[in-house]
Amino acid sequence: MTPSTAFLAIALVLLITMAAGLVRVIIGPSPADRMMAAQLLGTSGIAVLLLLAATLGIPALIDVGLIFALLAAVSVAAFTRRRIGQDRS
Amino acid sequence: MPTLLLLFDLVLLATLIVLALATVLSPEPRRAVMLFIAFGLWLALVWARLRAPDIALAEAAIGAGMGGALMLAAARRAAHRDEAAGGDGDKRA
Amino acid sequence: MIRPRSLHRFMGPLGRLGLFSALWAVLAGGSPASWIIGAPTVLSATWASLRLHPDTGRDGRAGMRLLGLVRFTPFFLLQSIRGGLDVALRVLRPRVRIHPGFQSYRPRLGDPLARVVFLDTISLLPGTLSADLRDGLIHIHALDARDDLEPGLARLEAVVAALFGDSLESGPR
Amino acid sequence: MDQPTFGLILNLISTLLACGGALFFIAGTVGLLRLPDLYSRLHALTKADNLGLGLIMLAVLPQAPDLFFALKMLLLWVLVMIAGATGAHLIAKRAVRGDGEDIL
Repeated sequence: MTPSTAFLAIALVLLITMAAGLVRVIIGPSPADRMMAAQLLGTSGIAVLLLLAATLGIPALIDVGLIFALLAAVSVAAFTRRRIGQDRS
Repeated sequence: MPTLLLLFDLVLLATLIVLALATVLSPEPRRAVMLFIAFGLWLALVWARLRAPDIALAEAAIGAGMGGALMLAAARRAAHRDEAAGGDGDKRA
Repeated sequence: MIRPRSLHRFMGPLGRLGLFSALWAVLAGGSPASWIIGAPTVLSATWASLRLHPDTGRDGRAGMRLLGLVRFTPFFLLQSIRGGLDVALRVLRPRVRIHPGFQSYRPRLGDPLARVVFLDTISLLPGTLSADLRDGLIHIHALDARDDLEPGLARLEAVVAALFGDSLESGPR
Repeated sequence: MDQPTFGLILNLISTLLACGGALFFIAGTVGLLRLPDLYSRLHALTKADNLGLGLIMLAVLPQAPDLFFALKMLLLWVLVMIAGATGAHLIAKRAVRGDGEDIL
């Protein structure tokens, strides 16, 4: 078995894992749970992108992975931002 | 390998459609925004699979990232206004 | 008090410029043409970081130390592998074996940057998650709150202190 | 050791590492779905995922076309780790203080 076939199979497994993680986005219960699941999606997505980059032979896909990492950080920061004047710390 | 690739595409597409439906049909704005971010990530994966890293980049950065952050802020403000107006907040779900 | 001399200071303007340049080189893939955009970007990144975090460390104390990094990296990798295995084993057995709860710890690190690194690495240690830092007390969520977390945290704190050349004797703030 | 044998062993190691990475991702997702409260779920998220991504990255590393690509991958892992740990801390802090939970 060549590694690219194995990589594709593992990417498929990760995709199914991500789809299972989507259940947590949908059922919640709290918004923080949804945010967390979205973060998990980002991390697994980066892994899938890395595997695809190796399988399809497109190194540029890693730049998309960098954007995914940025996106996770920005959305978590936007999510946890407190209203001004609510908490002085 | 081709069979595996086909399976990969099928899972990718099926989940994309389910996500789109869940986003549109979600009654709660904040849940819809979360699902929209997830949808953007997923669509970026589809573009990556279609060998279009530049479009995947744009989709992830603008569609899911900036759009998602702005919509989060908007949903927060809308819910806040609802509450301030003495409405039932976003408990309509 | 005799302070350990920093081998490498990443906190001065020149150090930051070098760091951002290296970062750009890695991101752009080392093509010379990329520096047309890269040079202004690196310069403005240096300016922004000096503007946002002007503290270059009192007499260079906040500099990261190479020797500390050599000690920190393997420790960190080992702990992160242990953390992942620990949580995976807890989750994958038929009945989830956790007793979650909170504990608190008083950090002795004085340097703000070192504290941030400490908070982040706590989350990657097996069974612990830094939840809040308030009034100089870290609230830690533990997967098994019956364990005593104190020794592990103290060891981690010592390693982080060595990374920044910080002495733990300075006391809380 | 001749060239083909070396390549074969390298491929085997790559595959094993990737399988290990996938295992940790599965553990993270199972934790996310099974664990009872928010903080415990955060544990599963931060630890399992960072390790899983690290292993996958190590598996892909031998396929890297040049040194810059490998360095970029390492950088990506470090960034994800920092973002993950900080994000977990922020989410936990928000939950502990209970601010804004009703708004969003």
